[in-house]
Amino acid sequence: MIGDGGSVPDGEVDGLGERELLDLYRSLILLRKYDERSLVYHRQGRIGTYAIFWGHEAMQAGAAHALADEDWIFPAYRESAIGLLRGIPVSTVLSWWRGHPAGWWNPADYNVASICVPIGTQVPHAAGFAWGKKLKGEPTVALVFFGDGATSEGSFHEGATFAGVMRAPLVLFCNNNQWAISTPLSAQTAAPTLADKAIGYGMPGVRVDGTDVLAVYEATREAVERARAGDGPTFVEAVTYRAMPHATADDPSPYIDPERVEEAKRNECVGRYEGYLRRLGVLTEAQVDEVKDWALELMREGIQQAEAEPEPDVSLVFEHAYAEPWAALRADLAELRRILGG
Amino acid sequence: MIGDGGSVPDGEVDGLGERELLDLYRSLILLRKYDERSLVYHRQGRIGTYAIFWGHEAMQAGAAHALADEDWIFPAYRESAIGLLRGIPVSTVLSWWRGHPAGWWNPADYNVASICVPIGTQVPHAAGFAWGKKLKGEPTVALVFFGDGATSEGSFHEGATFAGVMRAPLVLFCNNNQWAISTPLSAQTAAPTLADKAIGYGMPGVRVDGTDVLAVYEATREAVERARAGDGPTFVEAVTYRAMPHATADDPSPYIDPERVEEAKRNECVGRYEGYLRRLGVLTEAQVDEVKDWALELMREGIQQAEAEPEPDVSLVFEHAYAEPWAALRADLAELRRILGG
Amino acid sequence: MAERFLVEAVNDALHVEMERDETVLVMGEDVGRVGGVFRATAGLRDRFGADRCVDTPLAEAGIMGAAVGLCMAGWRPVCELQYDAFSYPALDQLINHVGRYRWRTGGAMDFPLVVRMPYGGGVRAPELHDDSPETYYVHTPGVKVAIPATPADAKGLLTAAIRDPDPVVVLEPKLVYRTARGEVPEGEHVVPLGEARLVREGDDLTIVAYGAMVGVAEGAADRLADRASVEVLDVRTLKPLDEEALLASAAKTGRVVIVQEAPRTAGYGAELAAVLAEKAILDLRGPVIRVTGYDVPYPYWKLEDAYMPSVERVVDAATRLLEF
Amino acid sequence: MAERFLVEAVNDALHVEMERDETVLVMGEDVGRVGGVFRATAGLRDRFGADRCVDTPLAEAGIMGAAVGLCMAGWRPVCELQYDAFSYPALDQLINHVGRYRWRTGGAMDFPLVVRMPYGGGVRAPELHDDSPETYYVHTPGVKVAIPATPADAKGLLTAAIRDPDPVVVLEPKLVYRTARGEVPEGEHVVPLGEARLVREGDDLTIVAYGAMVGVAEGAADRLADRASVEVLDVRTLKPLDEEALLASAAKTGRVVIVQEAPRTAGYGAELAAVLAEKAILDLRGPVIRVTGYDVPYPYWKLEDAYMPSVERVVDAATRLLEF
Ligand SMILES: Cc1ncc(C[n+]2csc(CCOP(=O)(O)OP(=O)(O)O)c2C)c(N)n1
Ligand SMILES: Cc1ncc(C[n+]2csc(CCOP(=O)(O)OP(=O)(O)O)c2C)c(N)n1
Ligand SMILES: [Mg+2]
Ligand SMILES: [Mg+2]
Repeated sequence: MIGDGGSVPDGEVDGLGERELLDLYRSLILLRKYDERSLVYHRQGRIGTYAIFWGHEAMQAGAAHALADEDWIFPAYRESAIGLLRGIPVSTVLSWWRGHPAGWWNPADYNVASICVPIGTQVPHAAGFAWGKKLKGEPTVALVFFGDGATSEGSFHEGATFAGVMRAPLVLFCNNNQWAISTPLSAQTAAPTLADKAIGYGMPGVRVDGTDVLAVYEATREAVERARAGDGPTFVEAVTYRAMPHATADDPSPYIDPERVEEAKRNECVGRYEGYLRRLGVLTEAQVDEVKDWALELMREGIQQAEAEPEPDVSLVFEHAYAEPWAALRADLAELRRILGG
Repeated sequence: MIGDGGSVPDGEVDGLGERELLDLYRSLILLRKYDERSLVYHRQGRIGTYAIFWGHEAMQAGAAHALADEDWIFPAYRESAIGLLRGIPVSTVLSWWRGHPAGWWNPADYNVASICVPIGTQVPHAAGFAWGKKLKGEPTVALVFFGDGATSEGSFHEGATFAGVMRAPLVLFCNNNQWAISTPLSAQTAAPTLADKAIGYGMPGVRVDGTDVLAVYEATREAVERARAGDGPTFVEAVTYRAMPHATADDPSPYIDPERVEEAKRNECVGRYEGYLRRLGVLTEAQVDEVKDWALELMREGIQQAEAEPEPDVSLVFEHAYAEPWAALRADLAELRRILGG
Repeated sequence: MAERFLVEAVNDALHVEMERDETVLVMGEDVGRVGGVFRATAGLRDRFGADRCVDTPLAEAGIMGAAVGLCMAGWRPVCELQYDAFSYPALDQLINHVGRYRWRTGGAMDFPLVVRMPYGGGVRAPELHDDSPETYYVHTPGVKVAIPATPADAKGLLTAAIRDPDPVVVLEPKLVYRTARGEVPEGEHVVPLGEARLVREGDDLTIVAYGAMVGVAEGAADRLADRASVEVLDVRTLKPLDEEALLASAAKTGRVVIVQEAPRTAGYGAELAAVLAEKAILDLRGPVIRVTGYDVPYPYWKLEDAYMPSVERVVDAATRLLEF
Repeated sequence: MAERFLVEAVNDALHVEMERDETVLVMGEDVGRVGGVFRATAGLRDRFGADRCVDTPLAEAGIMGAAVGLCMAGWRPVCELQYDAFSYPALDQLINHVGRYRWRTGGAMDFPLVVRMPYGGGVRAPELHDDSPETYYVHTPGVKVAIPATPADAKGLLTAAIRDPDPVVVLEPKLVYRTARGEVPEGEHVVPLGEARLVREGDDLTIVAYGAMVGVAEGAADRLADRASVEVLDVRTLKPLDEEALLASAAKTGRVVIVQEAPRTAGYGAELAAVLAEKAILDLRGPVIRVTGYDVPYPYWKLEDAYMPSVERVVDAATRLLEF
């Protein structure tokens, strides 16, 4: 879809006019800046452990842009910042990584579920949600993100099975970055491709270049249309290569292939798309600067806001676990306050 | 493979001479008599709840005969009596259904694992076992039985994934009787066939008529050869239609299709094979009687032995949970003896 | 009021609540076409349709996980897990999501889901149809746990569970599904979560129990009647526990025997004993004795009567305590 | 003897035992190429090959289930589960098979598998990297449970676990992986399962703890030193429990505070309190007080210090007990 400026020609995507193409660009840049700044904030001790998604922006933005506003996104930790594309404040996501309750959000405010930390367990949530919306006669579609490693989990399997049987309006979007921490895809599954798993759930499986945001967008849009038309779920496998450590705590040197990493960096998705837009003549130098400045400014404000959050009150340890904390929980809080106060 | 005595001609199977064909017949009859008598024993209150396998004998015997003696079988409850084909006494299996510890056996004595009651959880056991044998350089193959319903379980998925990745010498044998208690296959999965799931684990998937013992035998033998040659696991889907209740406690009338049941009964596997052998001229009326009498005699002896088992001693509540029961467990036993004695 | 068996009371509650609230949806293995292996959901599919009484694939983590998503889509799912020991594949979803999702949304979203399952031993069944898994549930933050002992409570607690904004696990003592019989109020009937039931009053000793063990406790109380006045307390809601009722009874009798089917170590009886050891220490006139299942696998059924707490074992414990 | 961090002692035990017994096989997510996310298995793949230090697919039930099969094929698998809260998908296999398979074979087959995992809070990690799941394990028949608090015990208990014929779950307090440092015997070193460790002797009050809470107990004992002589008991093996050591200490001091990170209800502290309420009732001079995590989801890490039992909370409990 996106060419190489040489022998491979650029393609076009139906329904993506200049405005949409630039919106997509803004999303990519926002995610990229979020990620790059987060790494810096982590090094500065301003956020905790952080799961880097550098190089995954095309999968995230491409998929998210293929959805309607009323559609729901079920992210894994790798898509921690996907909510930015739905209006979740930067400070909220940064707070999440700062271990602060200001990182909580109401999924219904943004149609973005909470970040799922265990691998694959969000797949049945998304399947149940999509099925539930269908039962209510609403046209909502859900999209769930997960990694290549997640496809080995029983939760993935059971969720996909449910989605297939219920013909749930769901897009199962697999970020195949070819690593689960240090475990390569070849040690993860013997399947020829991950998309080949789709038939086992009675759904179409499509494979797409995860560094090509337009290809991702188009494949996802087709899946969304199919879902909305009542034709059930689709498995989308987007392929890339993880060019960064799994997370800030990871040192990939014992396992990674440095040449593949270099290649992946050369071929990274934001640069590819920028080249495409330039060739198309819809992106000027001034626009590039404007968008990057805008994103950086959002980050600056976001981290300031996050850091300005007051220390959370201990009552938040107890609140929200249950709709109404009962006597023993209230007594625990009172005792804790007494001890901390004294 | 087995014809219909009319327009569909009978086939032959390489390596199955007259002796082997008759051995297979004995196994079928033994299983059939075990099942029929068990139903009677249940009605007489001599065994407890019982999972009927009438009509599944071809899948069980066909698969078991394709194995070498050193190969292991991992049965589900539907294959509770598979051990009979490996020398487990009838009384042992009856004791299992009588809730008596004499139903315990040492898997290593027969290369038959314990009966697995939870759905699908034996699949990773078998995968780990086969992989473990391969790691030791032994030529052992394992075969694991499970139902159509089991393919929806996360355990099945994770076990199959392991088998694929480890290239474990394993046959995943699916008894697709098209029902999981009252749930039809169409509500179990949207996959076109269960064999289609195989590609998701990077293994061949084959589909075979589960009422044709020769077809089952041949498909399994090929899978076993592949496994033994180091070419990894195979998924075998054997298709039949459950013609009996799920178990003695089940009344299928609210959900079953009586016409399909009648068809399945007309087409049942033991009769089909008997017809084949007769047409082939290797089975005489006298042999039929001899084999059936032999099987019935084994059952008579078996139930007598099982009923002759003394009531188990209460110490068996505590023994075998751990290699060495510790003080608290010994004290519990002593107290229990005191109370029961008094 | 009609006389009903316990399992019929469950069925009744489901009918009434599904009628009352069209967002209540029943799902599980074999709950639809056949009405559940114990017939707890019989008639629901005919009455409310296959979309509100759903036969699911054979996948417990899928059931529990889908239920989380259904809540987010505005449903109140009531999940049947077919048997105690077959609920374990769903523990991961229960612990990491069901119990945590409200908290994770800062209290913004309700997860009013119910998990119900037949549990417990004594039914002459093959392996793994007899577990008493309440500890796994009761230890898990974010869920509540109820266990009825009578038909009326089976209806009332399940109704409360369905209406509760939080996830509730209801364990139904299958041993007494069709032996416990009693008056059950018609129509809507709520037994609030968090209130114990004083089964009978007494002065000398309290037997605390729940589920099928309440009957054993009553049997023991009868057996002891000529020697001691025995109070029987049915905990009924394990979480939140009605501490007041427990402590009041301990204060009155000073002697407590706790009965639980589950293996002893870190069972719910331990929690009850720990509460007493912390909050009733001056009231206790003797040890708090637990009569429990043993720390071994639930046995083959020929031996299950020896494994399960019996009237004899409870009487023995009570006698030791009375003579302490 | 060398000084080692706790996680290094784990690594040492694995090296020594794999050297000693070629049927010992380490498996888990990321244990091979990268030596485990905490480096507990570092060096094993290089030393013993990829067949004995196996990077598995991302499938915890698969790991636990395959380990059962590996035992049947003659191996002694040591499974690493990457984090406490990611062990839950394996609970089904653990409860229904790992804990029951020996029994199911009438004692004919051993299942000498080990499950080890980092557990516990206080590490400033994202959600679900902080659970203390010991209750789920300790309540499960057929498995044993050990939790070391020191490097030497980390080595010795893991060694005992590997050599044990039964399944053993070893929970390693990740909070002190690289802060607990101490002398660790070279070569083979066994700390038998079932023996508590008397950390320090005292006469007035006992603090019972395990894992990272032993350090908190010691901190509290220090803080109380001018007011009371405090004994600290490290349970070390939760199952089987060293009842003797517990009861001896309670008999001596008459006052017991129990510290546990996990949520309170039906936590392991409840078991300890219940044992005391049953077997030490005449020794107790006051309530048995539990200082525990709360019955709520483990919080965001900005709040975790408030959630985790602290020296202050233990001192407060001890003070109340001393003044009782
Ligand atoms: C159930 C579970 N097991 C283990 C982990 C620890 N873990 C965190 S990320 C990860 C690898 C996930 O790989 P993949 O699914 O490919 O996603 P990616 O990180 O590559 O986006 C693992 C094993 C977890 N979070 N949840
Ligand atoms: C984990 C688990 N869930 C539920 C059950 C209850 N159950 C027993 S048999 C059965 C249906 C199994 O169907 P299938 O796998 O097709 O095997 P079949 O009985 O047809 O041979 C169910 C749901 C169980 N044994 N284990
Ligand atoms: Mg990945
Ligand atoms: Mg079936």
